[in-house]
Amino acid sequence: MKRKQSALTIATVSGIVCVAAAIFAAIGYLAVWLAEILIVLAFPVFVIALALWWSASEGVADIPFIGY
Amino acid sequence: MFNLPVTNIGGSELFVLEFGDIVNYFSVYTAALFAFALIFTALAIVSRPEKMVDIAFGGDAYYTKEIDPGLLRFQRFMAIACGLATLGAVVSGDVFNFTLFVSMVGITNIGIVAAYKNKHVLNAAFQYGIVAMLATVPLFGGAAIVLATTGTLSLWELYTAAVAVPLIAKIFLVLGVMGEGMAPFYIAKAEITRAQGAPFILMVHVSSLLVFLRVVEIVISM
Amino acid sequence: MDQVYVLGLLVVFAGVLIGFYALMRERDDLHRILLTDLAEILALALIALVATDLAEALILPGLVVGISELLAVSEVYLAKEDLRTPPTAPPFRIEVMESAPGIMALILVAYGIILSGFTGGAVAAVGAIFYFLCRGQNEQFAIIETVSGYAWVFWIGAFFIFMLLPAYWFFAVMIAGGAILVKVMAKMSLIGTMRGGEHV
Amino acid sequence: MIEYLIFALFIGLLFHGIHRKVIARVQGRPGPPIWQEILHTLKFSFKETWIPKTASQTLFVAVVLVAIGIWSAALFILLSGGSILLLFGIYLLHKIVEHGLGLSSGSPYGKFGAIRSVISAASELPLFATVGLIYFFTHSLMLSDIIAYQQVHGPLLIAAFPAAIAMYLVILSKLHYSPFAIIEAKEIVSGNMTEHFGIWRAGLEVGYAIKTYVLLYAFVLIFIGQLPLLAALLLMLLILVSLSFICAVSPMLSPYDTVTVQSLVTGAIAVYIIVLGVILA
Repeated sequence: MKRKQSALTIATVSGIVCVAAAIFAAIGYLAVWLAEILIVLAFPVFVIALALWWSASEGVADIPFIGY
Repeated sequence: MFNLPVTNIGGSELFVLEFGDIVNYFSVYTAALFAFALIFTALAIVSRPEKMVDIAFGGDAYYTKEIDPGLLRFQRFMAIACGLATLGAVVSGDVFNFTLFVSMVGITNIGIVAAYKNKHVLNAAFQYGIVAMLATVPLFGGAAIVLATTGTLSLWELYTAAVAVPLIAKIFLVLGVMGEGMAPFYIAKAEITRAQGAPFILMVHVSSLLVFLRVVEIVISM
Repeated sequence: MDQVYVLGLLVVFAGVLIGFYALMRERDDLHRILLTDLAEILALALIALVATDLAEALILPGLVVGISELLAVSEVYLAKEDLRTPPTAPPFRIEVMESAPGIMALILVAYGIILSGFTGGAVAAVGAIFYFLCRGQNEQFAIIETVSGYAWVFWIGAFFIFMLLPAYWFFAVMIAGGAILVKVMAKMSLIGTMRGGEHV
Repeated sequence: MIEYLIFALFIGLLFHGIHRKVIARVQGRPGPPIWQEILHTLKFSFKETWIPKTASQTLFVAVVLVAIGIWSAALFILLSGGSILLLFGIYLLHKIVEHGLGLSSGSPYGKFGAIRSVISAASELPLFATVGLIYFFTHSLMLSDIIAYQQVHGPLLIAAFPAAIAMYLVILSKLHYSPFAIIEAKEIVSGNMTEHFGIWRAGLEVGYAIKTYVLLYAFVLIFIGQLPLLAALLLMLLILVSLSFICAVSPMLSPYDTVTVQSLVTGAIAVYIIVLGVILA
């Protein structure tokens, strides 16, 4: 449960970094090359953390049927 | 204070790092190479080596190999040294410094591979070492010819159109780097990849690739 | 000058060709190491042909790199051929080696201190080597290493005085001279002992 | 910026799906739906995942991040008209990723894949020849300059035709199911990707999708020039379909044949460069 939480946090933060960098660069607040570097750094983290978040188990797992 | 005369190869110059008369520069290109080298050096520092699994052919048995931790420590040390040499080589603004760093890459590469007690790997490391040693002839020779014909080793001078670097010097430099790092002819290195310690073996390839990329930039710009 | 350079270049290239051809023909690994070392000298010759002060300064790093590569390859060769044998007992026993070392070493070290600097270090080191050669070097390793390390720190410290407080240059010269004396002496007295002993 | 990256990711995955579909149709099979690879990636990302106990854990994960990162960077280089030498560098770094994938797990199959990847290093030589030949014509390696050159002198596809073939070969050798894809051949399970399952495989698929998009787009930019996005996409699709045809009808080469073919092409281009240089000089 804790891992799911931290994966979600990382995914959110890196996702926000990606989107914010893109928006700021589009408005002109941020140099384009800086935004590109930020996205290159944050995007892989975002992809992996997102996947880690939604594949992490939700607390108590099912007990599989193991036969009689 | 300095401005690279050539910006259409590796992008414009970002900033210059001076240590006395040893000047390193970061253009878009060299900064990117520097970042790549930094990433893989950091990986060699922080990651633990893998345990190699072998399968016994003809059956279901598999076993992990026992490896002496002392050798792994040596390998890690060499990999880090190799990373540092690569960092120096990719940003150097001086042909001779570049060749020195490249030959240091060659030495550390031999060291990384030699820390493995396997006849085939040691044999490959030995042959590779001989080639790396021979490669210093064209490497230093190239730098020396550059110095003799142009009177300078500084890349700022050499990149200007007024300074003509003889073709033979360029060929020598490329040959030298190829011999030191084997890039891009790693087929000669296939046997070396058998050695354990993935993060460190990786450094062998990273360093040779990056110095090769750098020499391509230098030779085209000159 | 120009013609000499071209002529020299031709000679070196001929040497390179001969060397590489010999390497291609050679089958014995030990001989190949030796031949590569010979071929590497040609790289130094290429630098030397430039014949300026800068070239002279460039030969030293070239030489260092060449030697360290040679060392690395030789180590690989030793490991490859399983040639590591334990060191044997001292090869000779001479009576004078029991009695003379003390006084000889004292004289040499004292003279070295009077000379000071690099040369003094070398002279003093000969005294120290002579002493350890005769009396064995079992315990002294750690001490020598420590002394050498401190001497190095003093040497570097003296350079900082040069850079930061140039007014005190004479003081710095004295520190640097003394430190390099001790350091060269300490390092040279370790010659020949690297592979022996149990504390290596 | 990020929207373009995600667009490239989905188009790349779609291209992978189309690639499989075309191969299947050429071989007389129905094949999966074209969005199969997108579903595939999602499916992998939902799977339970762990890191093998024998693996070098940091490297095992870091390599996946590097794979996504470098190809995102390559996409931005294309967009900002950067140096194609840097693109070449990233392509070489992809090789390191392949080594890292194979070696980090400690699995013997992964290691075989990594060693094959070392052997097939010759796949970089054609790209190097491409860079050399393009510099010969444009005297610049900045993508913006190359595009500008083509607006004046017409597409490089005609002038530098051998370079185009070389780059075509480069793209071919990195595609799935290609005759040069010896590193993921089925006789060594999945080669260097054998131990990267679940989330890690999803991450790799993401990286590879961007890679396919970048390589195809780079081909269009370098050899044909700047086109409207839709036209460029259509052209990329055409190139991809032609590649799929080759993949569908050719068997996988043996490792040494791969090297031979790639080296021969490089040699041919080197001869072309020398001949051009002699004629013009």
